[in-house]
Amino acid sequence: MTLLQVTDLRICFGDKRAVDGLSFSLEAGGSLGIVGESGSGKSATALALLGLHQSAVVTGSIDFDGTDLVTADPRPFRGARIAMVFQEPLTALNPFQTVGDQIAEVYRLHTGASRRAARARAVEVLGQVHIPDPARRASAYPHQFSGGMRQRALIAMAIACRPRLIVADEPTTALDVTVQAQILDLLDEVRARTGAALLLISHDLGVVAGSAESVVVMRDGRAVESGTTEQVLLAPRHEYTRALLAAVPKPGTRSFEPGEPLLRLHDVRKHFPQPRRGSLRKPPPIRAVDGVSLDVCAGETLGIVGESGTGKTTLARMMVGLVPPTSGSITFDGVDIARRRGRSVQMVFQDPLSSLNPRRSIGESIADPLRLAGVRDPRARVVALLDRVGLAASEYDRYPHQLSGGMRQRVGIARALAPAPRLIVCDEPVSSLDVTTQAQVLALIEELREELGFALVFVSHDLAVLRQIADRVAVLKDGAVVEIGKTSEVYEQPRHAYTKELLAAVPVTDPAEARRLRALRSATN
Amino acid sequence: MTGYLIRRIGGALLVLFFLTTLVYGLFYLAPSDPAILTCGKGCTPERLADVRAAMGVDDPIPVQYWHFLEGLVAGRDYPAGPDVRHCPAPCLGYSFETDQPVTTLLLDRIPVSFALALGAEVLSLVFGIGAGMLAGLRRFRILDRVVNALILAGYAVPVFLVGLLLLLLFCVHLQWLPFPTYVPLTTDPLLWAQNLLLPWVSLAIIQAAVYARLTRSGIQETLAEDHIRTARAYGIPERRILWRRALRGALLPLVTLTAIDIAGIMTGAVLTETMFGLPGVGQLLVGAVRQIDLPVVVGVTLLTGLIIVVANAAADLLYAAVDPRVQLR
Amino acid sequence: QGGGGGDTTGSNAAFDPKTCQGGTLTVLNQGGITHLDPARLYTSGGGNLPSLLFRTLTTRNRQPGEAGTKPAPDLATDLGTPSDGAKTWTYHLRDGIFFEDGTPITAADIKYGIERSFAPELPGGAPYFRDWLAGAADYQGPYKQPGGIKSIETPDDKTIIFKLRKPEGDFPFLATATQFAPVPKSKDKGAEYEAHPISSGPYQVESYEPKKSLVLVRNKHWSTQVDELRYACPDRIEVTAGLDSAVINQRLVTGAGQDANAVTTDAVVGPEQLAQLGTGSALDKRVTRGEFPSTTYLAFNTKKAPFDNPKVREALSYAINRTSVVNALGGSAVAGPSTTFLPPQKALGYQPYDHFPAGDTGNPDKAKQVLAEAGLSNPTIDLAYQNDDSEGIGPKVASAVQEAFKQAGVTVELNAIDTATYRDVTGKPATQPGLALATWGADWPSGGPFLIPIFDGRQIITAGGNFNLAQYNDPEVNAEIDAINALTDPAAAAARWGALDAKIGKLALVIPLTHEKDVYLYGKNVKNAYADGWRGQLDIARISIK
Amino acid sequence: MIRVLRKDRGFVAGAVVAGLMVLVAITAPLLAALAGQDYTTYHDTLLDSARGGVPSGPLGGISGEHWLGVEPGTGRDLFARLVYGAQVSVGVALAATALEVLLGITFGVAAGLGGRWLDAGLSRVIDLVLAVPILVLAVSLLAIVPQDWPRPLLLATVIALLGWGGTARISRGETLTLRTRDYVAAAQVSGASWWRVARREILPGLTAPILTYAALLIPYNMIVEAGLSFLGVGVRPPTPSWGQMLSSATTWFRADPLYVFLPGALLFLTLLSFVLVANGLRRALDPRQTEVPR
Ligand SMILES: Nc1ncnc2c1ncn2[C@@H]1O[C@H](COP(=O)(O)OP(=O)(O)OP(=O)(O)O)[C@@H](O)[C@H]1O
Ligand SMILES: Nc1ncnc2c1ncn2[C@@H]1O[C@H](COP(=O)(O)OP(=O)(O)OP(=O)(O)O)[C@@H](O)[C@H]1O
Ligand SMILES: [Mg+2]
Ligand SMILES: [Mg+2]
Repeated sequence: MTLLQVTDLRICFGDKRAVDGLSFSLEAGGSLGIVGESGSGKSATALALLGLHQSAVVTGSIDFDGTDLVTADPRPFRGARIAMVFQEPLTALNPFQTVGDQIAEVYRLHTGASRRAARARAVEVLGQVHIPDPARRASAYPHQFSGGMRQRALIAMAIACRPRLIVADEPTTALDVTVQAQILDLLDEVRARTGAALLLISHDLGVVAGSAESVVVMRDGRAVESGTTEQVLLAPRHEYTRALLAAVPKPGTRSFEPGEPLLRLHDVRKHFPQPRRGSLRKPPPIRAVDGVSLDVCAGETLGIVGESGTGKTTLARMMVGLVPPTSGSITFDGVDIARRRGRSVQMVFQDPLSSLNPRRSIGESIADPLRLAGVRDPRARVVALLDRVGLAASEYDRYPHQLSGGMRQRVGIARALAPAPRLIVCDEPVSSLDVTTQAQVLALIEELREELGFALVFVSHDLAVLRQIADRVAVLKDGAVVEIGKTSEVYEQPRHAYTKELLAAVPVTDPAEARRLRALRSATN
Repeated sequence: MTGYLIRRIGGALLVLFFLTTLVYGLFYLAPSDPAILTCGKGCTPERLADVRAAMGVDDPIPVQYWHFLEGLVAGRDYPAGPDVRHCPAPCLGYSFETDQPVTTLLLDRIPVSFALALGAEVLSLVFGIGAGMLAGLRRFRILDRVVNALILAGYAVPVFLVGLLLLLLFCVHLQWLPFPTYVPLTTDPLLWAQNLLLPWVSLAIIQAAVYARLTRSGIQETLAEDHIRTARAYGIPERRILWRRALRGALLPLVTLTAIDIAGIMTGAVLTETMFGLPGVGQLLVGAVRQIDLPVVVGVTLLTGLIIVVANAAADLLYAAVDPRVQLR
Repeated sequence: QGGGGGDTTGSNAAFDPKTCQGGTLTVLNQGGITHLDPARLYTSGGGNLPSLLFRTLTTRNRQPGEAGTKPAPDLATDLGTPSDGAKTWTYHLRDGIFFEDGTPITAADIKYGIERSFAPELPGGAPYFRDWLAGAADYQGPYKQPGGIKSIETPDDKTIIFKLRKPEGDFPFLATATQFAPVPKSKDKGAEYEAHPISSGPYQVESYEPKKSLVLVRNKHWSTQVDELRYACPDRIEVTAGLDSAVINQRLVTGAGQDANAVTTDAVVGPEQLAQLGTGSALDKRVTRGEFPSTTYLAFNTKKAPFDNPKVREALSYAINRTSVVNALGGSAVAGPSTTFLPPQKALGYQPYDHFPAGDTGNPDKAKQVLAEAGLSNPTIDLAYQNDDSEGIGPKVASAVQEAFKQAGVTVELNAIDTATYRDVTGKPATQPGLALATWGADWPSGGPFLIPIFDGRQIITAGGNFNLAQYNDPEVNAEIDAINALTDPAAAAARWGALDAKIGKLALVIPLTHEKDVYLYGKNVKNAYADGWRGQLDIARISIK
Repeated sequence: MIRVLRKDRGFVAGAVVAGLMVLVAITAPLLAALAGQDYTTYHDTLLDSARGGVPSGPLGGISGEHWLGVEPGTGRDLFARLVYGAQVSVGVALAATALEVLLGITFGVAAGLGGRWLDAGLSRVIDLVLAVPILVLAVSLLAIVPQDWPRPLLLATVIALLGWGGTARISRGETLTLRTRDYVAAAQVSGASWWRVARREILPGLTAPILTYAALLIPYNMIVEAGLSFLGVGVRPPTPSWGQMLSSATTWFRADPLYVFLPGALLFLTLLSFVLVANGLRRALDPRQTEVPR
C-alpha cells in the first residue's frame, strides 16, 4: 500500500526553484533514500512534507495516506503521523527543557495523555533508542548528552507518537563513522519494530545503500534517477549517478618505498589544562595527544585517521609548529620544528573559507608567504601558482566569498605550495566538500605530489579517502597511535580491535556489502 | 560552587583594593587640602596645622592609606574631644565635612538609590519587554514601526533632558505632581512613590529602549533557531512556541542585565539624583568631591565597586540558574 | 517697621507675641545644618536656626531695619563694661537662665564654650576671638590643655571677664557669635557633641541629620521672662536641607499642605518668581526684602604687574559694567551696583562715593585713555573665579567682567579655580592671582569687620588664610584702624569707618561690583516676617504661623 | 554596502542631519558672522533687570538682529551660542570616540593576541574600566585636574579614558575569535610575526564591529559631555555647549521657555541623527551585532 505519493512537487523561493517537478512514492513500512549534492533540494522537499515552509511557494501534490498535504492543514500530521529527525542534533533540541520533558510534551500534545503517562512514554522510547538508564537520563538537559545521544533522543521523540512515516534529513552528517553506523542501525531497527516508513535523506551514497530499499537521486531540484537501491547503485542508468559513484574514493594503486625520515616525532604529547569548575582542585588536563612517535619520510604520504576529538588536528598543528608540544620532540631535518617555520613545512586546512582572510583578495593571501620569503614582486609567481592549481589569473583580485568551496580549497593549496615546501600537512582538506569536488581536489593533490615530490601528511576521519591517497596509515585513538603500517596492510589485515571497528562502520555503496557489515555489527554488539 | 564563590570573592576584593588605591592616589595628586575647608574662613597657618593633625591628614598619604586599611579590617580609634571615638570594624572614617561616620552616611543613602534603581528597573522591564515583544513578533507592522522609532528616540535622549521636560510638563505646566523631594518610604508610601515617579520615568525611558531592542532582536534570533523548527515539526502550537521558547530565549540576556543595570543606576545616576534632588549615593559623591571630603569619596567608591562586583556575581548566578547550559567557573 | 518689605499690611497689625504660640513651622533650605556645634558654627549675629538653640552673651537686636543693626544683651545683663581702654570687658549673667536639662547656666559654662572653640578638633568657627583674646593664639583647647585659658576670668558664677590683646570697641558685636554660647563641660562629647547640643535657647534638638534634617521642639526650661528678644511662636520647627532652590521657591509659591507654614532662610527667589513679583499679585504679600551687608568685588594683587600700577587699576575701574554683573547675579531685585567698598548700610558707616565713575554700563573710552596713560594698550590679564556660581563669584560674573573689559580693549583670560580650594589659592600671597573675584560679608554690622581683614596691613598672612588681597600696608591706615577700634561709641566709629573707606577707595585697590539684596518668599500662614537689618532675613525666632 | 545604506531611509536622514551638524560646528564662526553676532557680547539693554534679567519682548527677545533671541541674564545672542555650542558638543564627542577606538583596539588586540597572563592582566583592567560609572568618575577627575588645561580637549580625554572599555572588550572578543581562524594559523605557518598578524589579519576583521560600535559611541559620548556640562564640570565660560546651556536654562522654565527648548531640541535632533547613522551602519555591516554602549 502506498503511504506517500509525491507528484510533480515544485518549491520556489522567490525566483529560485529549489525543487522542480519531483515525484516519488513510498510504501507503508518501506524505506526510501534521497541522495544528492548540496543544494539539490533535499531539505526543501522534507520540509514541504510537513508544510514547514514559511516563505516558499509549494505546488504539486503530496498525498499522504489519502490527504493532500499541500492543500490540507498539515498541523495534525506533524509529529503524530509524520515525524522528523533533523541534521543538527546539537541545536535541534530546546536547550532550556529536559530531554524527557520535550518528548513528553509532544506526546501529550498529540494523545492528550496525562502528565505521568507522557513521562512514562518518554522514558520508554528513550529506552527503545538505547539510552542507558533512561529513567534518569530523561531529566537531563540536551547539553548533557553527546552528539550521538542527542540524535537518539530526537529519534525517540520521532517514534513517541507512533508515526507512520519518519523523515530523517541527513541524520548522521555531523557524527563520527562509528556513531553514524549506530544511528543508521537504530533507524533500521525502529522501522522494523514500529512498522513506520522511513524517508532517509543524505548526500552520502553509502548511507542510503545500507538503509533504504529504494533510492531517488536528486540534482537541481529534479529526480534524475530512481529505483530500488540495487538497481540504482549497482547498475546506474543516469550519467550523474555514475559520476557520483565514480567520485567515491577507490583504493589507491601506488606502490612506494619511503625515503629518509624527514619529520620525526618522538614521544610527543600535548595536554590542555582544563579550567577549574566547581571545586578548587585542578581537574586533570585533556590529553589531546598522548605519546606519539612516528616518522614522516621524504616523498611519502602518511595518512592519519581517527574519530572526532582523537587529537588529529592537534597533532597536525604540532607538526607545522603552530602548537608547541607539552613534551617530546618534533624535528624536521634534525632541527626543532619551532625554529624553522615558513619555508619547508606548509599546511592546508579543513575549512577553506575560514583559512582565507575574507577581507583580502586571494592573490594577496597567496603572495603573503612569498613576501615573507623575500620575494619583491610576487604577482607573476602567484599567477603561475593559480594556473597550476587550475584557477584563472583573473581570480587574483577576487575575494574568498566570491569563490566556490572547491575553488577556495585550490587557493589554500596554492598558498601552501608557494614557498616550495618539502612537507605539506593537510588537515581534513576535503571533508567539507561535495563528493565530486572532493574527488577533483584529491586528484589535484596527487598530481602535485607526483610532480613536485613533496612529502604529505594527510589527516582525515574518512577511511575511504585515506585508502585512496595514503602510502602508510596511522590510526589514532585518544591521542595515541594504536596502529601504523602500510595502507593495504592496515585495511586488509587490521590488527587492533579499534581499527576493525572503524572499518566495519564505514558506509559502502554496495547494498549487499552494507547489509553484511550491519549484520556483522549487530553480531558483535 | 564553594570554590567558585571563594575565587569570586578573592577577585572582588582585589578589584576593590585597586579601586581604593586608585582613588587615594588621585586625591593625593590633587592640589587641594581638605583641612583648609574644614578650618573655615580666616584660618591661620598655625591653626591649620593643628586642624590637619586633628583630622589625621598630616601623615604622608601612604601612611594614611595604611591607617584606612587597618580601620577597614579592624576598626579604628579617633581622638575627638574628651573621649576617644571608636569606629567599629568596617570603618570608613568620618566625613571631613560633617563629622558623621561614613558608614552611616552610606547606609543612609543606599535605600534612596536602591528605591530609584529598583523602580526604574521595574518600569523599564515592563515597558521595554512589552514594546520589544510587540515589535519582535511583527504582528502589526505599524506597531513595529512605532516601537522602532521609540527605541531610537530612547537612545537619543540624555536623562537630564527627559527629566527637564517631565518637570516642565508635570510640575510647572500641569502641576499634577509636586516638585520632587525625597520622602522616605516609611514616612508616607504614597508620597514616596509620587515623588519618585518622575525620576523613575526619566530613567526608564532610556533603559526601556535598551530592553526593547534586546527583546526584539532576541525574539527574532530565537525564532530562527533550529529547535524552534523542531518544535514546529512536532506540531507544538505557535503560541506555545512564542511564550515558552522564544520569549525565554530572548529574556535570558535581560536577566543578567537586570542585576547589572540596578547596580549601574545605584552608582551612576548622578544626573537624575542631582536633577530631582534625591539624596542618593551619586549625589553624595558629587558633593563630597566638591568638598574634598576624602573619606566619603573613598567610601562611596568602595561601595560603588562593591555593588558592581556583587551585581556581576549575582548576574552570573542568575544566569546559571536560568540557563542550564551555563556552568559557574 | 521700616525695612520689613511688603508685610506691614493686614496680618502683621494683628500680631501679638503673647498669643502667637502654636503650630509646626517648616523650614526649606538648600544648604546649611552641616554642623550644630556652637564651636564650629560660623554665623552672623548668632544665626537664624542656631540662635533658637544657643543664647550668647549678647545677640542682635531683633528689630526691623536700622534698630536691628545694634547688639542687645542676651544672657548678659547689658552690652558689657569696657575698661583698660576697651582691652578688658566684663559681663554679668542674668538670673533664671537654664540649660534644657534644668541646670543653671554659669559663667564657667560660657568660658568652657569659648575654650572649646579654640580646639583644633572642632574647627570652623569665626576666627576673630582667637586674634583678640590674650593668649588664645597658642591655646590648643580644653582637651589638650585642660587647665583652661587664663585671659578669661570667672570670679563667680555670674561674672565673666575677658582680657584682650588690644582695644576692641566692637566686643559687644563679637559676643553675639555662637562661640559665646554656654556649653556644660559634663555634657561635652567633643566632636559628637553636636549630635545633641545642649540648648540654652527656646528650642531643643529632637532629631538631627547633618545636611538633611533638623527637628526642634520646645525647651521647657526657657521662658519669655528671661528672653525678651525671641518670641518662639511655633511649637515645633522642622528643617529640611539639601533642596534645590527652584524647588523651594516653587513649593513656597504653591504653598500646598505643610508648605503654607514654610519659610526658607537661604533660597533667594529666582527669575521664575521675580517675574510675578511687583505686579500686585498675591505673592507680593508674601515676600521679605532685606539687605545683608556684603560686597562682591574685584580684588587686585598690587604686588603683581600690571596691577602694581594704580593707573591700570583705575582704568579697569572705569571699564567695569555693573549692570551686566547685576543681571548675571539675577537682576536688580537681588543685587545692586556698588561703587563703595562698604555696602550701603548706615550702621557700617556707609558714605557714598564714586571715584572712577563708570556709569551704569562702563566707560570704555575713559578706560582706554587711562590705560594709554599707563603706557598699556590692549593688555591681556588673568581673572580668577570660582568654578561654580554657589557663592556669586562664579562663571556668570566672571564672564560679565570679561566682556566689560573687552570693550576697553583688555583681554581677560579666565582662570577657574575649584570653589572648595578657592580661598586657599587666593589667600596665599605666593599663589594669589593678579586679579580675583571676591566677596565679603559682614560678621556684624560695623565698618571694622568689613575693612580690617581687607585693608589692615598687619592682617597680611603670607602662609595662607589672607584676605588682604591687595596686600596693602599703610601705617597711617593701620593707626586709624587701631584708633577706631578703641572707640566704644558705634556712631562715632561708623563715621570714621566711612571716611576711611572713601579714602582707601581713591587707591582703587578693589573694584566694588555689587551689594546683595535678599528677596525671600514665605508661606501663606506665616506672620510677623520681616527682614532684620543685621542679616537681611526674616527671623525665625520672631515669626508665627498661627 | 553603500548601496544598502543608500536605500536605508533612516540612515540617509540621519546622515544628512549629522553631516549638517558637523558642518555647523565647523562653520560656527562663519554662521555667527553671517548673523552679525558673536557669542560673547552682552546686550544688557535687551533684558528686564527688575524681573531677574529675562529678555524683554516676546519669545525670548527674538528680533531681526537676534534670530533666536538672547540669553536671559546676559543678553548674549542665542543663535551664535547655539552654533558655537555645536562645536563643543560634536567636537568633544568625535574626539573622545576616536581616542576610545584607539585605546580600545590597542588594549583589546593586545589582550586577545597576548599570552595567558597578559590577557588575564589586561582583561582585569578592561573589567575595571567597564565597571566604573563614567559620569561619577569623570566628575571626580575633572574636579582634580588643574582648571587651566584646555577644557574641550580635557573633556574628550577624560571621557575617553573612562570609556574605552567597551571597544576594548569587543576588540578582544573579536580578536579571540579571529585568532582561531585558520587564516591566522596560515599566516603563522608562513612565518609572520605577531605584529604582522595583528596588522594584516586581525585589524581588517575588526573594522566592521568597531565601526558599528563607534558609530553608537558618538551619540553616547555626546550625552556624557552634555551631562558633565550640565553638572557644571564641562566647558568653561564664555564657551557655550548645549549641555551647559540646558543646565543654566533650568531656572528659566517658565520665564523663558525658548531658552530651554532650543538647546534641548538641537541636542536631541543631533543625537537622534547619529543614532540613526549608527543603526544603519549596524544593519549594513553586521546584522548580528547587538552590543550597545552603556
Ligand atoms: N529559506 C530559503 N530561502 C531561499 N532559498 C532557500 C531557502 N531554503 C533553501 N533555499 C535554496 O533552495 C535550494 C535547495 O535547498 P535545500 O536546503 O533543500 O538543499 P539540500 O539538498 O538540503 O542541501 P544540503 O545538502 O546542503 O543540505 C538551495 O539552493 C538553497 O539555497
Ligand atoms: N586549544 C585547546 N584547548 C583545550 N582543549 C583543546 C584545544 N584544542 C583541542 N582540544 C581538545 O583536544 C582534543 C583533541 O582535539 P583535536 O581538535 O585535535 O581533535 P580532532 O581529532 O581534530 O577532532 P575533529 O575530528 O573533531 O576535528 C579534544 O578533546 C579537544 O577538545
Ligand atoms: Mg539539507
Ligand atoms: Mg580536527
